[in-house]
Amino acid sequence: MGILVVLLVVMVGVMALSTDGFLTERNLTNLLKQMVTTGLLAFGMLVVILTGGIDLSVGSVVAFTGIVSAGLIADLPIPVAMAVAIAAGIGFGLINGILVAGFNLAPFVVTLAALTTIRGLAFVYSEVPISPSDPGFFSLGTAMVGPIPLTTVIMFAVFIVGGIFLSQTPAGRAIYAIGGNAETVRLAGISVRKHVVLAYAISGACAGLAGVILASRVGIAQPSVGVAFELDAIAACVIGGASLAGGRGSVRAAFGGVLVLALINNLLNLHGVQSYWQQVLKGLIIVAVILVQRRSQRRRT
Amino acid sequence: MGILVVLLVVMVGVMALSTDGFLTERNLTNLLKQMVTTGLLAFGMLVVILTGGIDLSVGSVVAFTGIVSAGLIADLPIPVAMAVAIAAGIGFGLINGILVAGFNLAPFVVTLAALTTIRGLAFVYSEVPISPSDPGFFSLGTAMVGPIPLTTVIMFAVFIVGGIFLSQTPAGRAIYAIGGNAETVRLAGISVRKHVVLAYAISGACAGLAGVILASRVGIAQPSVGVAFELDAIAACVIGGASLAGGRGSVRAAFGGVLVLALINNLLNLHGVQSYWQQVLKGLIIVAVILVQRRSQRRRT
Amino acid sequence: ACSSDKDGDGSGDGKAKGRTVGVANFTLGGPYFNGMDRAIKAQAESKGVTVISTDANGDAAKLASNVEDLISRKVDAVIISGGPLESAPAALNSLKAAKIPVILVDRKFQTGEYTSWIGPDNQRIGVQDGEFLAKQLPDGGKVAIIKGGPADNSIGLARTNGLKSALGKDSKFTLVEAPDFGNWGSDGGLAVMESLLASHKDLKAVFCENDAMCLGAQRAIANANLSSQIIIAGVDGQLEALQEIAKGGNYVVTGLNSADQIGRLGLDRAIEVLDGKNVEKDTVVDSPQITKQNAQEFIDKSKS
Amino acid sequence: MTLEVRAVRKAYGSVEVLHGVDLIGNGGDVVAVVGANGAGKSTLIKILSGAESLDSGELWLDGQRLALRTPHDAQAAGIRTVYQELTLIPGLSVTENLLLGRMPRRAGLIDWTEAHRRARTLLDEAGFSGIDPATLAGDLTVARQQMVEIAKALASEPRVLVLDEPSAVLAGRDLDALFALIRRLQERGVLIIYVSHRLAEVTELATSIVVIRDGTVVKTTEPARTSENELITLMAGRKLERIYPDARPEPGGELLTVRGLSRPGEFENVSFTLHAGEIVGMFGLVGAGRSELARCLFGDTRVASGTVSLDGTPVRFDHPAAAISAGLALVTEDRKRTGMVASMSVRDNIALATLHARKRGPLIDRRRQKATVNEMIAKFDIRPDDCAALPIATLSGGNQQKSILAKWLLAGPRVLILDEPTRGVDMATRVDIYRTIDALARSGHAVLLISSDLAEVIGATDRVLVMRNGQISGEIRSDTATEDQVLGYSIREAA
Ligand SMILES: Nc1ncnc2c1ncn2[C@@H]1O[C@H](COP(=O)(O)OP(=O)(O)OP(=O)(O)O)[C@@H](O)[C@H]1O
Ligand SMILES: Nc1ncnc2c1ncn2[C@@H]1O[C@H](COP(=O)(O)OP(=O)(O)OP(=O)(O)O)[C@@H](O)[C@H]1O
Ligand SMILES: [Mg+2]
Ligand SMILES: [Mg+2]
Repeated sequence: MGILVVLLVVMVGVMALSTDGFLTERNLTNLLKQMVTTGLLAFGMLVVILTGGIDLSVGSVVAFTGIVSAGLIADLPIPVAMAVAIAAGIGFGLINGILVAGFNLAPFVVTLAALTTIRGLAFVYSEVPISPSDPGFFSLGTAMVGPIPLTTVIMFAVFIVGGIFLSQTPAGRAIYAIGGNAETVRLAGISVRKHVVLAYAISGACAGLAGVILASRVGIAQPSVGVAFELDAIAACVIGGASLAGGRGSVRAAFGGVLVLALINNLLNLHGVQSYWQQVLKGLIIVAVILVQRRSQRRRT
Repeated sequence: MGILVVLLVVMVGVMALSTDGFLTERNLTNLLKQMVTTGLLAFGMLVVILTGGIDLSVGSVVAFTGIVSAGLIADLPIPVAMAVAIAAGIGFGLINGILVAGFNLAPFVVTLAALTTIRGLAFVYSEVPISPSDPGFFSLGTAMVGPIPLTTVIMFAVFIVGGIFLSQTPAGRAIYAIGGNAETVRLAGISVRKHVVLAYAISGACAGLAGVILASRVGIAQPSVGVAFELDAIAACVIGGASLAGGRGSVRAAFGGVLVLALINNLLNLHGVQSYWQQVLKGLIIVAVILVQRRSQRRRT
Repeated sequence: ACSSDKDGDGSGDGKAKGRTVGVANFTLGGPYFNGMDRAIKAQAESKGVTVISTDANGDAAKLASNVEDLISRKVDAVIISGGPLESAPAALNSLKAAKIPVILVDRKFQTGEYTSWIGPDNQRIGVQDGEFLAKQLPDGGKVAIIKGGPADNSIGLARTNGLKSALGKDSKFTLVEAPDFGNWGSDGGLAVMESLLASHKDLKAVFCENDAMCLGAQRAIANANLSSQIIIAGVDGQLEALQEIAKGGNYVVTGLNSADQIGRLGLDRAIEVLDGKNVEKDTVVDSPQITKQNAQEFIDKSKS
Repeated sequence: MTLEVRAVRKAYGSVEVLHGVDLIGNGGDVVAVVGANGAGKSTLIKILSGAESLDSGELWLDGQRLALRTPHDAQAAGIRTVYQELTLIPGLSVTENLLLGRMPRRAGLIDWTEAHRRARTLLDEAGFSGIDPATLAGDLTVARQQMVEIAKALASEPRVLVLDEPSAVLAGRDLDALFALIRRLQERGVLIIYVSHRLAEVTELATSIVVIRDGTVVKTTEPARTSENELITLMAGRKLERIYPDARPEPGGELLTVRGLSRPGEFENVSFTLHAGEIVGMFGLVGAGRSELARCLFGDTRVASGTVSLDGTPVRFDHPAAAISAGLALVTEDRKRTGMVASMSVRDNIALATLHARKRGPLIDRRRQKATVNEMIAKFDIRPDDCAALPIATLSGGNQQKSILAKWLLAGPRVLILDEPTRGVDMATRVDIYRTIDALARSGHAVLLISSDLAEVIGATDRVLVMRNGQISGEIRSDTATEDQVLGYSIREAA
């Protein structure tokens, strides 16, 4: 954790010194807005990763819930339409969780299959983008709370409440414990199944929320959105030190990972690096970040 | 393993009865051709998965080696150009392996970074597709050995030689053992580092070969090809019963997984299922397959 | 499954019935290509032709194998909607070997033999947009370009090059290419525009390689309260874009690249070929400029 | 309070491992269950704890028939179990491990202050005050983890406490603390079911002894009416003439010489010599630094200062492979983590250190490998005797240990370092292991036997080295040594 803070400070320093665009209000607001999707997905992903699982389906859930929320407002009040869409996200999470925990299937394949199926369903719901005419639909994505976008506030709220949930509630501790040793948890009379299902449902809820927010922010919902979103979410968790084997990882550090990714993108953009060189550099920077982190971890033990 | 054979037989039966197109020579040839890329990638992936790792970069390596091989034939003889491209694939694998085993970094993030970087490099090498004018470039992808495409023969050769490597050589056994318990292997005097690097190099080699074959078969090399190929390769391994925790999985079963995926695609295509519904059904069928497999495993133990 | 015994609306040619046409889509992951696929199907239904449509999910090899699957299913003709593909030699070779006519829609391949092509002139649309922007901005200024990507997407390249050829020679204009791609979607257009606005506050206009990205960019501009300063030019004629243009806001122009029209013409062309008619090899479909003046007309047309 | 087990049967797949076991105990009793490796002790315990279901038979507690479908049922009935394998969650604090599923809450959230206080109380009551409840369980030594396991079982105030080989990783003061705890629980009227291979402690603690052989109770007796020898005979199903081999001839020349070896924080200035044909024991309390010394000798950790020579030539091993090719072998103390590959077959495990030994061209000569492995399985009497293709994880602990020994013997070492090789191993098997290392010594090998079992460390060796706080604190000839002497060196304050 400590090293991540150092890294972030260094990155911010580099950016502030090397570009004049970085410390402008507009750029900082962008930064805050642009990390919302990855941030929400990363929190849900972290919960699943803590149980020793993985959720590859989040990108498809973003697409599905986005397009459904935009579609439903033709018939339903906006908040209800959005709630239904998020509920659909939770529903997908529940199915993932039941397949993983109830039927003991590998999370990677279950959620890979879900990725495919849910993407298909998004297109089945609407082949074409849906652009709601009611401007109320956009307010979630564009409202500001003082200088900070509402969506960013929501993301912070999810991280704070989520952090408390994971560290201070019995269910949260059970999720950590399951990733450490599921058998022991079972023997302690705690239902492993229930908590694993809960973890996937949380991931589904986060993805659903992210989907609704994204559609509202962009102002148009597309069934093709969200491809490969899961990779950034997973990367954020792992940069934040989470172990894909489960049981290790923290909300604060995962948020650090989200920030690192957002800063890398921002840095490359502000420097006007060409798109494919951006890709080359992004990969190299990620490796550098986890190398530095690993070094510092080793020194500590 | 047994249940996979049953499943395959059932699938083939269903297809033969439900469509008239399935048992035609052309369709069977298609099937043989279509599984080559996933097959090659799945073998390399299996080797990495056996060590407890994962290689997300294979799709990008396919793109890079394809475009490099097509680009180099302007200056080099075709076989040399192809060999250089495959060597590049091995090189990427070596770097992945060294970062994972030498620096003890999480395979998921290392190869995710590699996915991004290598994709970028493919575009750096050539922004535009390269369509070689020398028809010799296409012969690898289009030649037939009797009724069987040459590329299919190559894939089978990789599976057979690879199967012998994994089951009958000290290095192959070491790779299995490392996935089971790397610490024990190290204390048995076997270099874990060397064998993990070898595993990623093999995956890189397979991806390189797949990239060259694909460019030659399609007749044009694109830097944007191969997105999400890693998912099918991983799915094939897991459908074949490999454990992503390492140490468990077989070449024969992974090949079964490749066949299952190819048959699903073929089935949906021959039945003329609508594209989005294909995605929906593909995901559902994959879940059904692993459910059946899991059931039968449980019954056995 | 859509062929029926009852006579069509009269336009149905007796011989067309019972025919099967395969459609090989490179991707259906975007509204444009989607619309193309739907147009072909709709036209086929009205002509009593069966359509088998496949989706390669953006994978050139899968396109080749889908074409092979179509040949296995004994289709009479194949329509290829190649998306950004430069060429598909393997698919074209198998079709040639199977003696099946190939109609290309939207995308003209650089190499390989095809029977007929129907599509837009992407460079021309870019030029049109550029010329319109030049007229709107007599004092010149900074114009941003949002590309779809990836870098090998030559449809986008043609459009951007068209725009550049129209504006680039005029020293009043400074062109700013966004460093990262909008991936042809509204979400990408939004994010790219946000980044652009952070470093270029003085933009006068933005051109996107398609309307979907423009719609996202428009929202970013609105969020930044710059709607009165920055005008927007797109390509495609996506319904939502037409509606924005009709409103008379800062979305000022697009060039129609009608998936519907091209798709329908593509199917008709396939039937003509199968009927043994002599057809034009390459057909460029007009890309009328759509501005506030004529937007409603196109909206009505697309809704009918 | 009375617990009764009546005619319990249990099969894994088609193999029945319990053939109708009976057991009875009252509050305040310590019922010891003894038996050879694989006899079915752990299986019986898993049934009592609800972790495995029984195929037929009945469980009765206080005149009530128990239907234990889950561990939860057993806990609800007041039966708590400490398993043979450690089950703590490494990433959680001791407090959370102790109170897992029962963390105190305030307004829905966990009340950490109260939780730590409760954990502290639990540890104090159990007599394990030295453990800080806030540390992560994974940071504790195995011995302390075991103590936490026991304290955890006590947290729910069980009526029946089942302990599966709790003493295997404990020694010295920790063991004393455990015994004291058991006596206190006894006074409180708790029924204790105690599984152990250490017959000395069984006769000291137990009120009754149940001997299981091959899934059947062969005798139920009391300490006063039996002897260790009789128990061993009952367990093995045959009479073991002598446990320890005869004295060996005078050893030969120096084979392994260690001079002034140090690794700061682990061990300091360690010097000793192993001669050809000699078995040297090494005793010490948990944490004395023996395992660390063994790993260092084996090239797994770097030497900070000092020298090691083999046959008079100085050697420096940078990794285990170098040590192995020089003729060293190390059987580690932690079977599960460093001894075996659980996902692989017995055969693959036994062949692991000698993959390159039997080849035809680049390929492994599988026929010869198979034959060699089968030879070892027969030689070590690894059960079941057709286990070569079975996953090693399905073998009982003792048979796993024998497989690991077989692996190293195949490598043909000249110096064999054994770290707690008989932990969790039954007496008959121990005798086999003693015989095997005796035979090795007689053929000119040197053996370093690290053990926390006082009787064995004296009985099976020629000399005993004692370690305390990372230093060699004494050396005694085995034929004259007494247990008190050895123990004395291991705990005496530095002069
Ligand atoms: N899950 C399982 N599947 C198959 N066989 C098993 C399983 N668990 C135990 N066995 C077998 O049941 C028998 C009894 O094992 P158990 O663990 O009860 O022995 P034990 O008396 O505790 O031995 P030890 O002293 O070595 O701990 C052994 O032969 C073992 O191989
Ligand atoms: N902090 C720790 N984290 C993880 N494992 C530990 C830790 N401390 C000790 N261990 C392991 O626990 C086991 C027993 O601990 P320890 O070394 O203290 O006792 P020992 O090995 O029995 O004593 P000796 O050093 O005299 O052999 C060893 O395998 C050791 O590696
Ligand atoms: Mg046992
Ligand atoms: Mg030790």
